[in-house]
Amino acid sequence: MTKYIGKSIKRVEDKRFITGQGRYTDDIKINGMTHGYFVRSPYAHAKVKSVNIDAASKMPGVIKIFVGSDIPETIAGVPCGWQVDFKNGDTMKEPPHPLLVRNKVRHVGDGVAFVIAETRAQAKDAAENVDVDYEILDAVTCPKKATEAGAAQVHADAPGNLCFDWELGSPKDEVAAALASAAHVCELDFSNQRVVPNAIEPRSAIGHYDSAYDKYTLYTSTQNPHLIRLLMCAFVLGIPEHKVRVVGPDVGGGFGSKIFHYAEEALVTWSSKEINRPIKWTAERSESFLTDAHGRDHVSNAKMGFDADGKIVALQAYTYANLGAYLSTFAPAVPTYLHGTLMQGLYTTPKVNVDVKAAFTHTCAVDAYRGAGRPEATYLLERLLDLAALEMNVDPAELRFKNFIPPFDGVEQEGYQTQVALQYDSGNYAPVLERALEMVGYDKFREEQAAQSNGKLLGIGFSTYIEACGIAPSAVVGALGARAGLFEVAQVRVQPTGKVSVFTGSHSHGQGHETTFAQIVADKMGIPIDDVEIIHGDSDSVAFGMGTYGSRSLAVGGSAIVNSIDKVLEKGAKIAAHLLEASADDLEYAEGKWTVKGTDKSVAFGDVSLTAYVPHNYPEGMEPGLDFNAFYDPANFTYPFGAHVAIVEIDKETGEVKLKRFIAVDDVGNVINPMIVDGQIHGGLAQGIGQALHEGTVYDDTGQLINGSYMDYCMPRADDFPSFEIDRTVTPCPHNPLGVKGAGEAGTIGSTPAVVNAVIDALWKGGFKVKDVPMPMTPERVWTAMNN
Amino acid sequence: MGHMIKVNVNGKEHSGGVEARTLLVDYLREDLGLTGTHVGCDTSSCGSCTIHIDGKAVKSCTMLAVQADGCNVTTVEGLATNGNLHPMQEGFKEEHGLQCGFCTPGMMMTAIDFLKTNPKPSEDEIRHALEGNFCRCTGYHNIVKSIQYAANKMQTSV
Amino acid sequence: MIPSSFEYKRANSVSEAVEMIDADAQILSGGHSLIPALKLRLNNPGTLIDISKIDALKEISDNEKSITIGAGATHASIASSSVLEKHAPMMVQAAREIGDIQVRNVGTIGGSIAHADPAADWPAVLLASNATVVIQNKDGNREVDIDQFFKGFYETALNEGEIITAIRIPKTAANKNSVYVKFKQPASRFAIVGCAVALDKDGGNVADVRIGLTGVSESAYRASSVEKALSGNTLDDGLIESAVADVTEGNAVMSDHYASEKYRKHLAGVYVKRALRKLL
Amino acid sequence: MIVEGTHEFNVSATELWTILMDPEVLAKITPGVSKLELLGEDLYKTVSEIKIGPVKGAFKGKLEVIDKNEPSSFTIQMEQLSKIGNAHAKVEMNILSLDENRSSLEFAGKANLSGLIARTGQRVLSGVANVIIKEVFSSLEAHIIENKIA
Repeated sequence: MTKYIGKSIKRVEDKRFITGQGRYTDDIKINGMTHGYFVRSPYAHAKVKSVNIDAASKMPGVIKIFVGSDIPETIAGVPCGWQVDFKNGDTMKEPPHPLLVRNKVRHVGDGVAFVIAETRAQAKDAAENVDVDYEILDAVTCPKKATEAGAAQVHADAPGNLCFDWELGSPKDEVAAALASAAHVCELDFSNQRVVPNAIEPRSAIGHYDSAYDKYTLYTSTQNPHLIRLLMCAFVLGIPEHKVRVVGPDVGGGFGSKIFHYAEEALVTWSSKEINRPIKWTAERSESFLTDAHGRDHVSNAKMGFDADGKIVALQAYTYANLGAYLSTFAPAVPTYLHGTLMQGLYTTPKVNVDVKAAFTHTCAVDAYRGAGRPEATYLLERLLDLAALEMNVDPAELRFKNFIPPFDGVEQEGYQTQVALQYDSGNYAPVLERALEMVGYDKFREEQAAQSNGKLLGIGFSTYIEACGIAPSAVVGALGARAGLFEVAQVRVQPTGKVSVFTGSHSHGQGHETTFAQIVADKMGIPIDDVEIIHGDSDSVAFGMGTYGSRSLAVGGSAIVNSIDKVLEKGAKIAAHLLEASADDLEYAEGKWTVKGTDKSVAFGDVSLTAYVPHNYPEGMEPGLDFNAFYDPANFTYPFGAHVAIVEIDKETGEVKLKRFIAVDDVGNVINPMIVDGQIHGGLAQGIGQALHEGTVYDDTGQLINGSYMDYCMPRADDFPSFEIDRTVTPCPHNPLGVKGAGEAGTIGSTPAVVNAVIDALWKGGFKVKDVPMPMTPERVWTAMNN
Repeated sequence: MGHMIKVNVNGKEHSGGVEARTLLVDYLREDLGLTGTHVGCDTSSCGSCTIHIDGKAVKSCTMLAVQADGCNVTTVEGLATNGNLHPMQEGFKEEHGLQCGFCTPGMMMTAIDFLKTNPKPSEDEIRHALEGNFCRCTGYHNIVKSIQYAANKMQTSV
Repeated sequence: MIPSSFEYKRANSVSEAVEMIDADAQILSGGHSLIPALKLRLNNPGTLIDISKIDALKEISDNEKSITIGAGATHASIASSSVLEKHAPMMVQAAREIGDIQVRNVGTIGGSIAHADPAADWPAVLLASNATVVIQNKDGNREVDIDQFFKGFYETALNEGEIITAIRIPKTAANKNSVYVKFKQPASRFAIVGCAVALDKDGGNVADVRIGLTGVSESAYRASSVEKALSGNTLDDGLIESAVADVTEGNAVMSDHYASEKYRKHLAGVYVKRALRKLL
Repeated sequence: MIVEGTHEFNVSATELWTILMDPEVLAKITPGVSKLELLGEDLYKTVSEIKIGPVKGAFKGKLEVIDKNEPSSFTIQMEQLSKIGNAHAKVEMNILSLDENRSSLEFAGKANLSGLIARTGQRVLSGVANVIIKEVFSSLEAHIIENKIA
């Protein structure tokens, strides 16, 4: 019996946000606080001949200006947290990423000087007067072109701009042979364009060195304060970890971009000791465009072969992945272990090979953005399936049903071993598509489509996806190149009065942990939800944590909480047994009390907790207190899946695409709070659809990001979407105590190809048999496809 | 410093000196400590900084503090009265219209002004009314429902 | 996000404002073109002269032969003006297409046309409406025919030291039968193509037509070739189709990463057609 | 930003060449440039104030005349730096003799923009290019007419 789990409990965190009392980093003020502003490179690639700070230093309010050469040699650059080596075993190229550039800038926005002044305005005024003399060099922005002969070189020690090459799956010759004997081969050349995460709260960081305690505090807009502390202390500044407190207060959205350790965090921390005053830096939006790690940016070629019955016989994928100018924290993992490993999809494809070349370019770093690698893999697979269906003139839904992996629950039946390293935990794929077709009214839609005659083209697109999330097993990720463990930590501290404080390493920045986690605790402990407080985001109060990304909070962080609760209840039972003068084995725990089975003798949770802290009448030899933590490291990733269907209408005269309907049926395992899960799906859909129709960076050939503001980069708005139609099936995860999978990224992963496929379908039905319209599918691009 | 201004913010008179170039949003956040109004962009696009001036929704990043002299300003902090949430605040909570909460104050301020001129809006009208406010978390789906909730609530309470 | 320093002066009347102007001063009306540029420091004037508190500039008045819109009237007040809805519906339609609620609440028509953004909505509508721009300077008032007002890229007939005080829209039969349609740049909300048409029919024939286009070229312009092709002829689908062939004639067509020259030219034709069809 | 254009003038090709090689003329026809200060052979320091629409900025930089091929072609290489962004341009100028009293000037080149103006100005860049081209030709035209009369 659950009172809270499975219910749409309203969020406890909302009150502070709707009353304007949220506390984001830029809202924090510290006595004596100064303000920092960065001088950033206007060029993508240039030698820094000189930096003259004389005039700027004399400006009102200026306290200090740091340039690259002011940073001691003992301070390392920004580290990368993942290592993927070359196929031949050579070590990945990992060029230094200095906190401030000394000799050479490698992307527009590279930090050249850091100006600290009494006010933000003064810092900005002074930064304008720092005079930097550059010698401009040629730049390269496309990952494929970067690897070609004669391309401008980003780093001297990465020849051909190659960071690493990588391959996974069946031997290439076997795949080639299977493709050669296929009845039909569908081939597609395409880009998965670069997008900007654009959390609405710009990044912000406050460094505060307190000489009284010889201790640093960093407030930063991050998804994982402990990870930032670890990276910054151990790999950058070399200051002892126990002397650093990192706080991730309320964070205004992350979507991946706030996972990573950024130079600004280390700089404000280090410089606050240098000037012995706190320093706040908050990015302007145009700075965010230039320096927040971007997402996607793959250039690919893929071939999928089918036999005469429409069964997939092989897949070969080649991808050039853009890493940008420097390696961001998780960058190497994204196009490899989060991308190549998903190439099996939901299908029984017997031969799969994926080949990736990762390249440096003179652009902002690319790293995990909502879905991270999995959207790119899904896009590749699902585009091929719908296109193949058009080419073979078969139904795209039927084609999928024909190729789905049969159901397996991971308990009675074993997990499904793919050709590309992963073993899926549990899956039942046909029902999500069946349900989606039912919601669409598929047969009726096809009739309507055929009858369409108003100058508009109607199209339908499908995407059935699987993803790997709940990012962890430390041993697995370690074997794949992660340089940190990816477990999660929870501490359940029962207060003497029976109220419960839960400390979690899963930072919440919109996901609603303060509610979802409280639901779990309240139900498992049989206490009112108001008696539970979820605490996160402060390395001084939370024992440890790995943070929030890869849809891992509930599956990994939530499971850690469950395990802590188990320990609390186990000890509680012993105390209760003592109080009831019974054996612990004879007790049962329900609704907040221990009862001797078959009797009405019971003791309430609050009495047990009080006894634990006032142990006057107490089991002999037992420690007082009721406070446990647990480190949870799961056995496997979790594998949510789903079916997304888009219906679009194209205006033939202008090429405008209107998204008429969007149907998503997702299976994210068990659901703790349906309202919150739905909200996660909605948000994910909007980002995925945004990529299909609206968003995408435009770099010119000199490396300028020419749509680096909201006046040019098209952020999706409310009127770009219909209301979403969503539903779910439930296939529990067999390997974690909650049976949950993960919902944070599913919407983004599934939606992009569904929309693009719908546009392509509309075009084909209108007589325009194009294979691809590059994303974002702007009106001009669609119009061009019809008028070439 | 600079110009003396007198502004009524959330029913309280404030007076003080501001530099001519100080944006209203910075005055509210830095000088008055009303940090519920946020800054999300530098091109007057995102709407996170939306407040009311004399009852009308305005982007406080696109107005100088000196221009607010003599005006009545309402920020998100002024929406609840005597501890009772405004129906719009209630709507956002009931319908899960927020996730990270950063765009929420601006979103609500715009929506409240919109409902004044259009108390019974259609879904399309609500979506159109939000063209000056970005949300990256919710996909707008539940924001629309939140505003519908508030509209219904405000109708029945009249 | 912080402008460079400047001086700020508030004017209580237009005459006072005119007296305050010098070469390094800029007029601040709604500020929705100016303040974004100040924040990015693309523009750093020495002085801002704030005319936004001059109530006299905000009125919309209904006169016998025309409607006078104060230069300080906000887009929102125009969007909700019943007199404009009746006599020049395209004005109301255009006002509703500008920016967003917050921008419309503050941005003013005078500020917009003084700024003369090549993709702003008002220039197209005012060209189609045959408006008159009323300007004040130290010597008094002068009036400029709208056809002489927009001079080029961000360039108008305003001289240094002058302030727009009002725009007059004549109450013509054509203005009563007018429409504004727009294809937006989805990020900025500016027009890729904005087309305003005011058209009077005598029976089935076009008696009077004025077509203004914005977003297409470096300055808003009248589609004279289309007007000529339509004049005196029977308005039907065939005529519309043939009339728009040279819609960009004589005007350099803009291009950017979102809409190329070729596509923008195509859209201009499509949107003139769409506007005309609404008036069939 | 691509800048290209052609214009005819009522002077001979050699006259046009001479006119264009005069630093004062170069200063006059280069958009925004108020002064050219000689730094070395064919190399000038420029001071300019550019006002285009909402953008107003003081630029400083260099202008160099290279690849001189009298009287038919030369190239202008320019660097303009400012707080709001920089422009680096290379423009080939071709003088074509039409008859003994008439010639045409054709130029084609590219300006690479960087900094804030590159990020925020895209929407109106082709307008800017047109303005610049018009300005060059009209200033040159004006100079020629002025000097003919004089």
